[in-house]
Amino acid sequence: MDLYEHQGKELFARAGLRTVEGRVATSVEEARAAAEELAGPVVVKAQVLTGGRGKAGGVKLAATPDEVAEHAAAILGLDINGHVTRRLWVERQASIAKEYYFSITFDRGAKRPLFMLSTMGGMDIEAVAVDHPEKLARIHLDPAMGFRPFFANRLVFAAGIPKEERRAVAAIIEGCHRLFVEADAMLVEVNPLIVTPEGEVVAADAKVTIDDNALYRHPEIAAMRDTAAADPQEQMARERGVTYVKLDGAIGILGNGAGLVMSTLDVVDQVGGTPANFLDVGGGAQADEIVSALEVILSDPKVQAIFFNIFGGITRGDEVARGILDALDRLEIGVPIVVRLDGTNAEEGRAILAAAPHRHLHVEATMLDAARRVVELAGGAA
Amino acid sequence: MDLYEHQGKELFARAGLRTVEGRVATSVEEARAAAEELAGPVVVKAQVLTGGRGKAGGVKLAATPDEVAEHAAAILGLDINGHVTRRLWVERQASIAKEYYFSITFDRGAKRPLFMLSTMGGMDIEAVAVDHPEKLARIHLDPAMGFRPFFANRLVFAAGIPKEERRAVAAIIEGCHRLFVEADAMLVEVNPLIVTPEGEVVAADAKVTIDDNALYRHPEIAAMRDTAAADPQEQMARERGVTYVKLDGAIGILGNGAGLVMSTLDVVDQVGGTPANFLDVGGGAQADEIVSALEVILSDPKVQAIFFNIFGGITRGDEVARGILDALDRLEIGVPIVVRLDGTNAEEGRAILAAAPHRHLHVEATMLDAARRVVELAGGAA
Amino acid sequence: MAVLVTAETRLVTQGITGREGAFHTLKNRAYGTQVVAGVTPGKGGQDVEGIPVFDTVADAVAETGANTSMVFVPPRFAADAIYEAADAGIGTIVCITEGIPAHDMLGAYTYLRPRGIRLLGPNCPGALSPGIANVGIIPAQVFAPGGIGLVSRSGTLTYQIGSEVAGLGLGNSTIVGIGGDPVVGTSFIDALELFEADPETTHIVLVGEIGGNEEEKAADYIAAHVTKPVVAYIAGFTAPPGKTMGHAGAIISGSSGTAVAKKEALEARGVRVGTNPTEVARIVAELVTA
Amino acid sequence: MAVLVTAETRLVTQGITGREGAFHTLKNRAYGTQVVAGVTPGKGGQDVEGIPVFDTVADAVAETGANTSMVFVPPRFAADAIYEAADAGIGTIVCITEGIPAHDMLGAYTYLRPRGIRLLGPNCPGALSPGIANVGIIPAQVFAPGGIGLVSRSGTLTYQIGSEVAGLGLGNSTIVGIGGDPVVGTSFIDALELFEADPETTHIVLVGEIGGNEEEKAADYIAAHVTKPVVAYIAGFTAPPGKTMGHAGAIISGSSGTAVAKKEALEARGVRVGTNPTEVARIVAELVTA
Repeated sequence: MDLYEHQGKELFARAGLRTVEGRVATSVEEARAAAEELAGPVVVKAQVLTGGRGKAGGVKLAATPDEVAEHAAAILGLDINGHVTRRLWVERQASIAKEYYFSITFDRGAKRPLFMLSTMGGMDIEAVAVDHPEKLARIHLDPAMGFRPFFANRLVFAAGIPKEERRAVAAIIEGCHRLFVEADAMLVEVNPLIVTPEGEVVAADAKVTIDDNALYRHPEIAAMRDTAAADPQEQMARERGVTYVKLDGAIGILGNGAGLVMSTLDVVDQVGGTPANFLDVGGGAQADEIVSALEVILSDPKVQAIFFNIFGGITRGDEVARGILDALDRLEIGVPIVVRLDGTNAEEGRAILAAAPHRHLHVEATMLDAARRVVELAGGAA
Repeated sequence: MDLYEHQGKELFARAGLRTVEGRVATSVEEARAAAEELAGPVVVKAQVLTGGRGKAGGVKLAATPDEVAEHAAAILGLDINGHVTRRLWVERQASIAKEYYFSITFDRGAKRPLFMLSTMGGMDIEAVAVDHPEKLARIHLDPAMGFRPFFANRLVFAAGIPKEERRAVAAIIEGCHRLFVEADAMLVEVNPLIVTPEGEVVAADAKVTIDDNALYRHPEIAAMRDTAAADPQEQMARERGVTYVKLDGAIGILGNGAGLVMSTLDVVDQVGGTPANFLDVGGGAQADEIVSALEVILSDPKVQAIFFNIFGGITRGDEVARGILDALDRLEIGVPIVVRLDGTNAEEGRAILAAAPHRHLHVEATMLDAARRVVELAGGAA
Repeated sequence: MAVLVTAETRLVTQGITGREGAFHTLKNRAYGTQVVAGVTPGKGGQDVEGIPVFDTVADAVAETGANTSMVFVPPRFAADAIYEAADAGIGTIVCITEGIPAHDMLGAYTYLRPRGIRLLGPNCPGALSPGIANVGIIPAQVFAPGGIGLVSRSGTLTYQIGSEVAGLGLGNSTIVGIGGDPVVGTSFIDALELFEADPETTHIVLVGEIGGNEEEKAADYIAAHVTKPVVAYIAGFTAPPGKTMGHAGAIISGSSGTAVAKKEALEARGVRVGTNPTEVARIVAELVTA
Repeated sequence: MAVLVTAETRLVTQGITGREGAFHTLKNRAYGTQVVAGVTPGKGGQDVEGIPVFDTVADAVAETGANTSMVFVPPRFAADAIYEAADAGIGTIVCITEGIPAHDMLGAYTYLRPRGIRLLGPNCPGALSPGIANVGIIPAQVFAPGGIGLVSRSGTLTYQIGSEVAGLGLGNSTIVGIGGDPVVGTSFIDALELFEADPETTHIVLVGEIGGNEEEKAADYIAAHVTKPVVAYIAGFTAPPGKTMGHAGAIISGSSGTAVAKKEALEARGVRVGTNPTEVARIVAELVTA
């Protein structure tokens, strides 16, 4: 789960890390009120879960509440890389002497947290990584050793942080690591980490991603989820416990397991179809979940046919078959459904379907045949 | 540093572990007041840093404040294995259905914490260990793995704790381990861990030993040290940063390093002398510490001669020699001092001593010769 | 010989009294796996259709000589179960549980790895050595014994490819589902190493998907260390772009993590890549008969 | 060859700019030890009488090829220094610092041990291979090269015994002070194993003291694994009884931990035990000339 900048900063503040003071606003009035409270020059920042806000016009400086209101009006509703801006963060303008970069990433490949620190912070750290790799200190932490004071020291020296800021930067490294561990974060990124003319070191941005699997032990973070921002169908899918991503095509696709669903998309594409969505019902799907999943797919009016591709492992074919019959009973289904069942209890499942024929239900034996059939049924041009 | 029962219970309570409610009393009046506050049958327990209190008459049940006062008068001042009772712990009488035993020890040999749990708690757990080893569950914790829920489970099942108490006992195991780690304990022992007729599990005793080297990070525990209870000479030695144990003989012994001092005691004994003390000035002793150490030794009127045995490593012979001359200047020394200096800067040290002859100062080249000389100077019969 | 799961496997199921744990344990036993024990704290002394249940893994190991555990406990307790298995001397741990927090697994992985304890998963379908033993949830009926080692990040896609290969009359030495979580105990490279060393395995099929750079690393490993022919499949050519982990994520992965990039990396090192499961099976059959 | 500290030793001192750190580092260098670097964070770029100082151990290793570190930092920071050395790839860490909390060392030991990183100490005098190199605070002038390996829990007592042995014209392969803290990185058994494997060592002297049961365990190890003659000394026959660690301590140690018990355990396994340092030296001399 990605957090908005202002939510990340809230976690930073709770962890005792210095950030820039600000207020959330979801309307022009709130933005103006925030500016008045903060009393002084501020920055108005779009809160969207994507990068490139600055270039898209989502970050503006303002000297007066009137100016804030003007910018707020322009930014609210702004589409940034497909994300519509629904809230703002109005924060005090910090004086900036230097901009650094700092992050901790859960590095899946190395299976260790990776710490990166650079004195060349600000906009384009990826370019720094390519053009000036020596300016980006990267050190993996050995989780068996745990975080030790020397580790922050190494990073600070490797990045060439000037003497007078070493202690403050080391404290931020330690604090961010504590947050990384205690909040089950997959990413904590501060860009820029600013040094003020007075020599204070402050997190001027905060990008935090939390492990979805660990949200159960962080109810206060789980509550931060912005249900309004998600696509309504994706939101509906989430509530029903399935993974759904909307695409642009005509063939609704449902399968069990992300790999199989991706492969199904590829095969449909190869035989000339266009997938309408990615939908993974996950492992051990029960009849009710099958009904929910079909509802999500059918809520997309573009869908001309549905490809139902199940290879049972923990999922059992008989339960899937019962779910399909249930759905055919309970939902108004006006498009053809091509079902391919294999694996655990697949024979039982196929027998259940065979015993209850339905004009929209087509059963195929192989994935490739099923893909061809669904493309054909969707009308060829799908 | 060993803690008194009431101090251990204070740490337990802070760690959220259930103990029996009680009050500290250092006089008969305080004991009576404590009993009145607790309002009901109580136990009056001598607070001494030694075992065998019960057998020595240091633990008494009392039904009324008058009875408490009577017992308090008898126990205060009681000598238990050489420890004079100066304070009492007056606690509510708990109803006891069963007595268990639990401990966590810093096992030096295994270099792991050892957990022990038994349903045969109460007085003599050492006998249980010998006679019914199967009744004493012993499991080492791997510090690399850390404490995990299954670990408490294993211990509880291995000890045969009945089903209805498993959860409570596991919680105590986990809480005691947290205390063990967070307080830098070398020992946490609960004997007995009682089960009340209502099925509650309560720590009825609490023996806690804290690592002296870690006291700097536990000022609140360091402040618990009972300076009144220590031998005045040992207390004086502690304040001066040297390790001193008083013995019964006539020859004061001072050396650097516990092993060398012990060996010096043995050698003095072998050549017919009786050591008056064990005194280790530690590594890198400076002149001031030498003076302090001699003061501590000389405060024992039985001392007839002093054996000053230094083999320098981190300690430097020239500094020791200067310390000796300093001490001869500053202290009234009426007994012979036999000095043996070897190791780092020993030649310089011997030269310094040779340049400043003193009627009480005798320098010998070897440890064995020095031991013979000091016994001779102490008057043979020493 | 097969890998990971062999005739020597003596299985204990942690969480055997749960619905899924019981169902799949019994299926594994029915397949021929030596299932010697189950563990559910507090249910020691009971049995699940004749399989003795113990309170702790240590007890199960002491009483039955179990050497492999299958973890079926809920995600909140799964890391603890893995530690318990390791502490009890289990050498191979197969964790089926899905949804374990990544930091929990990071700690467990870091503990297990230097101690030489093999972990498969979590969030994986397990391993099946056809005709010998099955540990996990792989539907065994579609696979036959043979010389093809199959390793995959994906569960059901593994079955798909396996069944296509079987459809052409070929069999498998072992099917290994490594799981797709951020931290998995056995990587592609680990599985390749096992297959390379296994005399029964003649060919290797590697099933990857978009994201990360494990397939690229596997390609390098194959070029340097694998002498047996490897055929690969990558899912996700038409998948929507996944989210990236901030700038840091982009810097770490270096590559784009796309299916095309992975395919190219593998082909550049001499690995043939099929474009769909059916084609993968055809290439394998071609190599076997060549 | 000697053990632990050899001609291959390239030493970095952590805490080189402190009073004791500088003093003993320079003494070690004067003795002939290859001292290649020092570390004090924030003082990188300076030097201590020509020895370059770095901000981190990693830098020191990268620049100078240091393979052994000597830790002279205050007790509050010493465990961190040990971890830093390990993380930087140092293979042998000699920790002189006294007063490190036992739980800190428990963590460090547990980390180092399975990774094959050698720790000597803490609270130890170091190791001296006469005529080759000295790392630590052992006063080298009293020792000469030879075939006697000496291992001791005690610092100054080591020097005492060593000087008595030297007084009889005998030399040492290496003198190893293992330290007497609750957790030490190198035990008697570890040192015995090193001496047994060292071709230059012909005889071994083991210097123990009251408390714990390390001498008893060493006796068992000697009986099972050591072919070279071992002479022992135990200090503390007349020492006051130490405090015990509650009932638990008594249960753990089993033996009484007294000097008499240790002497008997050693003698029962064929180890000759001298009653004072002078006698130990005499027994060694007797065995050498026998």
